[in-house]
Amino acid sequence: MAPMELIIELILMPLVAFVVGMMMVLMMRRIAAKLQRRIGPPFFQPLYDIVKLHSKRTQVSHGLIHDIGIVMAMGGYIAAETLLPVPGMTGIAEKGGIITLLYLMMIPSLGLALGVGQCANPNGSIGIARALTAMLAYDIPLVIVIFGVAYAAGTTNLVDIIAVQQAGGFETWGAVQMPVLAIAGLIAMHASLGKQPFEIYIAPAEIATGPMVEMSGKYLGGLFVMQCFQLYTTSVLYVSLFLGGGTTWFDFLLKSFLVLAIPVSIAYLFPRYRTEDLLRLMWKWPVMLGLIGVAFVL
Amino acid sequence: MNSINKIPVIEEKRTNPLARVFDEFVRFCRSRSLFILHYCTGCGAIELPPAMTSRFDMERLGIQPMVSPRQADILLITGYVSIKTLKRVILTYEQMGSPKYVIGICSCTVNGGMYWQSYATAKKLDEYMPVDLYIAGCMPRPEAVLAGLQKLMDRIHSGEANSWEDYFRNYDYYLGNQQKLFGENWQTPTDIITEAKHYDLIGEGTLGKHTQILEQHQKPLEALDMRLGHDLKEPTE
Amino acid sequence: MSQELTHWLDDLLEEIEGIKVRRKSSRRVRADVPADALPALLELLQGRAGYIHLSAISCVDWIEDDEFELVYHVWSYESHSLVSAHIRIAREPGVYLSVYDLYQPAGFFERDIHEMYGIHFEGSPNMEKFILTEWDGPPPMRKEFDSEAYVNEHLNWQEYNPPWLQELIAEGGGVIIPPEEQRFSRKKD
Amino acid sequence: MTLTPLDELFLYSGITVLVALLLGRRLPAGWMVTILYGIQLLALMKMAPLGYGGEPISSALTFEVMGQSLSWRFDALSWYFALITLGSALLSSWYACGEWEQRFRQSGGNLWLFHLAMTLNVFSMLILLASGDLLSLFIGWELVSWAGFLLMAMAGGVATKAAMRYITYAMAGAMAIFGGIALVYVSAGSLQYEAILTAASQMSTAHLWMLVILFGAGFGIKMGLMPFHLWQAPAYAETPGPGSAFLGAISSRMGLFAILLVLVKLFGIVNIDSLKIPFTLIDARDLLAWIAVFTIIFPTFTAMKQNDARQLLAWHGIGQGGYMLLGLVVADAMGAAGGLLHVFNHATYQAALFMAVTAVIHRTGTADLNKLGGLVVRMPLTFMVLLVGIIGLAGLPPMNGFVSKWLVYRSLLNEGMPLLFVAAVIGTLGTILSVYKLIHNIFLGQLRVEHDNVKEAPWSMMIPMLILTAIIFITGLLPGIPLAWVASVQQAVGLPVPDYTLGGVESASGSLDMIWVIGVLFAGFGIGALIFYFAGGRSKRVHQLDNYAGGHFLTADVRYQYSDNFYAGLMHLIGGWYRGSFLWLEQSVKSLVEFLSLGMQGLYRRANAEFYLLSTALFVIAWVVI
Repeated sequence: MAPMELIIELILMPLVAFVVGMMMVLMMRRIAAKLQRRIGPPFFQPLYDIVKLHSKRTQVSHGLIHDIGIVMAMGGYIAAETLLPVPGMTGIAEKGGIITLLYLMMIPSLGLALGVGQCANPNGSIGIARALTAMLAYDIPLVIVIFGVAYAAGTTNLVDIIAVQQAGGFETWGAVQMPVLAIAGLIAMHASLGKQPFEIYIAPAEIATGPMVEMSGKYLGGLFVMQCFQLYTTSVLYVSLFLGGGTTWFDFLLKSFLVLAIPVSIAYLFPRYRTEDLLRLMWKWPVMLGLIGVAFVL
Repeated sequence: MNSINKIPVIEEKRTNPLARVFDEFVRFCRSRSLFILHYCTGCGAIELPPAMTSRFDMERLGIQPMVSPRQADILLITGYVSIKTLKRVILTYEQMGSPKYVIGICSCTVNGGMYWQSYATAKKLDEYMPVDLYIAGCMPRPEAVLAGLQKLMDRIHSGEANSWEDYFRNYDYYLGNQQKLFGENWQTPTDIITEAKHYDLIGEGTLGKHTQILEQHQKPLEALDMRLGHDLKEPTE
Repeated sequence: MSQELTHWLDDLLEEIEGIKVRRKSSRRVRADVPADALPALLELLQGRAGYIHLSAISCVDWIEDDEFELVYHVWSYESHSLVSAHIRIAREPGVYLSVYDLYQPAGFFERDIHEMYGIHFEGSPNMEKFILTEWDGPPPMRKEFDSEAYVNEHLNWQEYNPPWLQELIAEGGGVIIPPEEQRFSRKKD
Repeated sequence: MTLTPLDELFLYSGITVLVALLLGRRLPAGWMVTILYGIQLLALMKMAPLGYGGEPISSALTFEVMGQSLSWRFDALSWYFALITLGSALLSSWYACGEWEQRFRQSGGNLWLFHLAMTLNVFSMLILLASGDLLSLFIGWELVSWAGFLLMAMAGGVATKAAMRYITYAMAGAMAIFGGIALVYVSAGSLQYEAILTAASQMSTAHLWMLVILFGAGFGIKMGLMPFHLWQAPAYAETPGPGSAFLGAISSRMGLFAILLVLVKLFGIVNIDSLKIPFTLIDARDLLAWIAVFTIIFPTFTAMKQNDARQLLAWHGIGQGGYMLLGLVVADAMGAAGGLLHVFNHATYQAALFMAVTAVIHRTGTADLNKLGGLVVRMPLTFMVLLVGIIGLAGLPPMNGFVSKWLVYRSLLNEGMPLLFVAAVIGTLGTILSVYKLIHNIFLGQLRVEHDNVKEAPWSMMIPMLILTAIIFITGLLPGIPLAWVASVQQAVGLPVPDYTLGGVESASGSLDMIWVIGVLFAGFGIGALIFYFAGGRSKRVHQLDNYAGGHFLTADVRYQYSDNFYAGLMHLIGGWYRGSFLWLEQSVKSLVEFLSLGMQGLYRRANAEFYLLSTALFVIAWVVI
C-alpha cells in the first residue's frame, strides 16, 4: 500500500467513525423518543451539543491529569478506529488484530478513569469503580465470543475474519454459522454500551452521572465525542465479527445501524440493574451461551 | 424594575465575515442545545415532568435535563427560595460553566409569591444572581414553561442573553446583597474574582467595597498546582 | 380492657399533686400540671404506665397571659393511648428543665423550641441552631416578632404587574383581592 | 587456569559480597555495591553473544563429589535470567543509595545486613542460574532460599514471622526437590543433564509422574504456585523497600527457571503431555496449565481486596507468575515466547511499582490505601512511574506487559483452549480493577491536608525509577529487543521459536506490530489534544474544594474521597467467595504438625522446641508430599 494512501485512510477512518457515530447517537435518541411517544431531537442535535459544549466560555479543570484524561479518552478511540476495517479501507488492521483492538479500546476508559480520579469527587470515583466492575462483567462473555470467532476463522486478523465471512455470501456469515455465539455477543455488546438496564455507572439520580460529574464545557464535549466513537466501534465490531462486515458502504452502514438499534430499542424499556445483579446476569446467560457456542466451534 | 433591562447588551460582532458566520453558527448551536439543571426548591418542579415527557417533549427543542451544575446551561429555579436554600443556589450557579442562564419559575422567585411576608424566604432572586427570565404563575403550566424556554432560545440566538457576564462584571453588587443576607463571613468555595480575571471578564463593578470584605477573610482558594516540590521549604519536624 | 387500663391510669395520676385530668376521648388524656410537677409526672408515665415514647413537645405563646405553654405528648404502645401533659411557664426569663434524661428524643424538640421561641432548657445536651442556621434575628415564632416588619426592613420586594395582567384585569378577569379583605396590608402608608 | 567470562562474573559477584560484608557499615557502601553490580552487569555483557544464540560458556570451576562432578556453565537461559537479576539488583541498589539509606538507618534499620543480604541473594542466584547439573542446581537452590530468608527476615517483627513461614515452605520444597533428585539418580544413574535427557524418554509413566509432582511442587513453592502461594505476599511486602522491589522482580522467577530447566528442558514437554490422569480427560500438562490459571486468578482477586499498597503488589506478583507458567506450558512458539518475555517485562514493571510505592512511603510514611490520596500534584513523577507500571501490569498497550500477554493469549487461541484463555483474561480484568484502585487511592482524589507539603521523591530514588519506566516503554514499543533474547532461550531449551520482528511478531494467523499500534495510538492522542486544546475555550484550574457536592459547601476538614471498599458492588456478589480455604488448609497442616511435634517433644524432652517443631514440620510435609 502506498504510504500516501495509508495516511489518507488513517485520517479518514476516524473521521467517518465520528460522523457515523453522531448519526448513531441521533438514532439512539430518536428511538428512545419514539418508544416514549415523543418527537425526539432534530437531525443535527448531536452536532449542536458538541459545538455548544466546545464553545463554552468558562469551564473548570481539576489539574493536568483531568485534561490528559479527556485527551486519552478521545485519542484512544481515534487510534482504535484505524484498527477497525471498513469497506475499502483497512488502515492498520493487519498490524494489530482483534485482541489488540480489544485492549486498545480499554485505553479511553483508562484515560477517563484517570481524569475522573483527579476531579476528587467521590461520585466520579464510584462511577469509575462501577464502570470497571461492569467491564469485568461484560468482557468475560465478550472475550469468549471473540475467542470463538477467532478460532473458527483461524486468525485474529479482522480483515481475514471479514473475508472468511464474505467468501460464501449469506451462509458464511458468523451469525449464521455461529448463532449461539452471536446471541451471546449481542448481550455482551449491549452491556458494553452502558445503556439501560446496564447503566450502573451513569446512574443520574444516584451518583450524579458518575464519571461525568465534574465535566463541564469541552471536557463533557470530549466525552460526547467519545460516545459517538463508542457506539460506532461497538456496532461495527459486531458487524465485522458476525454479519460479514460490509462489501459496500450502503450495506455496511445499514447493518451497523440495525445492529445498534436492537440493544437501544431494548434499553429504553427497562430500569436499571444493581451492580451485583448485572454481574450475575452477565456471568450466567451470555457466558453460558458463549461457552456452548465455543463448544460447537471447537 | 425588570432586572434584565439594567444589563447592557455588549455587542461583539467581528468584522471578518467568516468569523461572523462562525459566531452566528455557534450562537445557533448554543440556542439549540440547552442542558437544564432543575433546582427543585418548591412546588413548580411538578410542572417539569409533563414538559419533558411525551405531551410537550422538551427534547425536540434540544433541551435535556442534566444532573450536576458543571454540565448544565440553564439553572431552573422552580419555587420559593428560602435563605438557607439560596446559599446552595448561589454555589450551584457559580459552579456552572458560562454561558449560563437562570430561569425563575413561579411567582415565588419573582417576589416571594405567597411567602411574601415570610422571614425565611428570599424575595427577589435577581438581587443575588442575574436572572434571564421569570416565568410567573402559581404554578405556570408546561406551555408557559416551554414558551419561556423558547423565548430564552431566541434571546440566546440573537446574543441578548448574556446576563451571566453581568455576574462577573457586577460581582460587587451581587456579593453585597448576598452579604446583607448571609453576613460578612459569606464565602463560597468558588472564586469569582480570580475567575473573572482569568477569563478577562473584569468590569467596573467586579471589585468594590463588598469584595474587599470578602478578600479580607477569604481562605486561599488557589488550585493545587503540580510541582516537583524541590523548591519547597523543609517541613518542620 | 381499655376501660380497666384507663381507670388504673386515673388512679396512678392521682399521685401527682395539683393535677387536673381531662379525658378527651377513649385514647386521649389531657393532664394539666404545675410546671415543677412535670418531671415527676413523666417519670411516673414512663416508668409505671408504659408511656415510653415522647412523640413531640409543642409550645404555644400566650402573650396576653405572659406565659408559654409547653405540651409533652407521650404515647404508650401497650394501651395505645396518648397523654398530653400541659404546663405553663413564665415568658420571662423563659427557662425550663430538660427532660432529656427521661426521653432522649427530647433533645431535638427542645433545641427546636429554643430556636423558635427562645426558651432555654436547662440540661439539654445541645442548644445550638437547629434548622435556622442562617438566622440571627429574634426567635421568629414568638408573638411579638413581626415577620412582615422584618421582611420590610431586611428584604426588597418587587411588584409584579405586567401589561398582560393589567389587560386581563381591565377585561374583568383575574382574581383581585380588595385591600379590606387582605389580612395584612403590606403598604401601611 | 584461565578465567572464563563466567568465572569473572562469579569473581565480581563474590567481591561484591565481600565488600558488603567488610565495608557494609560505612555509609558509601551502597554506592560501592551499586558500582560493583554495574561491573557484574558489564561482565555479563561480555557473554552477550549467549543472548543471540551463542555457545554455552562453562566455568573453570569443577568439583568431584561422591563420584558426581559438579560444574557450572551459562547458556542462553541462564544469561537471560542473570540479566534480569543483575539489572534489578543494580537499580534496586541504586535506589537504596542516598536518601532512602539515610532514612533507613535513622529509623533503626541495619544497613549492613541489608546490603549483605542483597549481595548474597544476587550471588546465590547467579550460582543457581549457572548450575550445570542437578546437584549444583540443588546447592544453588538452597543458597537462594536462605539468602532470600535473610532479606525477608531482616525487618523483624511481622517480617520475621512471614520469613519463617517462607522458610518452612522452602524447606518442604527443598525436601521434595531432594527426593526428586534422588529418584532421578536412581533411574538415570547420573545427575548430569545429558544423562537425564536420554533417560527421560525411557522412564516409566509412574516414575515420570513422581518426578513431575516432586519437582513441580518443589519449584512451584518458590514461584508461589497454588496452593503454595500463601507465604509470598506477606514475605515480600514486609521486606524493606528496595529489597521488595528486587525480590518482587526476580526472586520467585528462580522457581520458573528451575521448572523450565528440569520439566521443560530435561523431561520435555512432550513427555509430560503423555502423562494422563486416569478417568479424567486431562493430563499432567493440563494440570500444570490449570494450576497456572488458578495462580493467575485467585491471587489477583485477593490483591483487589488489599488495603496496603505493598501487599497489593506482592499478591499481583504471584498472579503474574501464572501467566509465565501458562505460556510455557502451552509451549508453542508464541506461548513460550510470551511466558519468557513476561519474566523480563514483569521484572521491569514490578520493580518500578515497588519503587514508586516505596517512594510514597518514604515521603508520607504510609502505604495504607485509605490514608493517601491526591498525591499526583505533589509527586507527579512518581505518579508517572506508577502509571506506566500499572499499565504494564494490567497488560494494556502501549507498555511491555501487553506484548507478553498478547503472545500468551494468541497461543491459547491458536491451540484452541477457550477456558484457559477466558481465565487468563479474567485475571487481566481483575488486575485492571485492582491497579486502578492502587493509583486512585494513592495519587488521585482529594489531597489530604497533612500531605500538602509532601515533596517529590529525591533524585537518587527517581533516576532508577525513570530508567525502569523508559525500559518498560521502549520494550513495549520495540518488543523485538527482548524477543531476540527470548528466542535464543527457546532454542536453548528446545522450544519452537516464533517469527519475531523488531515491532512484534509475524504470523499468518494475525500478527502484532507494536510500532504501528503505538504510533497510531500517540497520533490519536495528538489529534485528541489538538481538538481538546484548540477547539474548546479556556479552562481554569480550580481548587479541589470547588467541587460538586449537591450544593454542599466543602471544607478542608471534610474527607471527600472514595477509597474504602472500592468495588462495593462487585464485593456484594463475590465477597462471600473469599473463604480463606487455603489459609484453612495451611492451618490444618500446621495443627497436625504441631500435634505430632508435641508428641515428639514428649518423647525427647528437649528444651529447644521451636527447632524441633520446624524440622519435624519439614519432614512431615516432605513425607506427605513424597
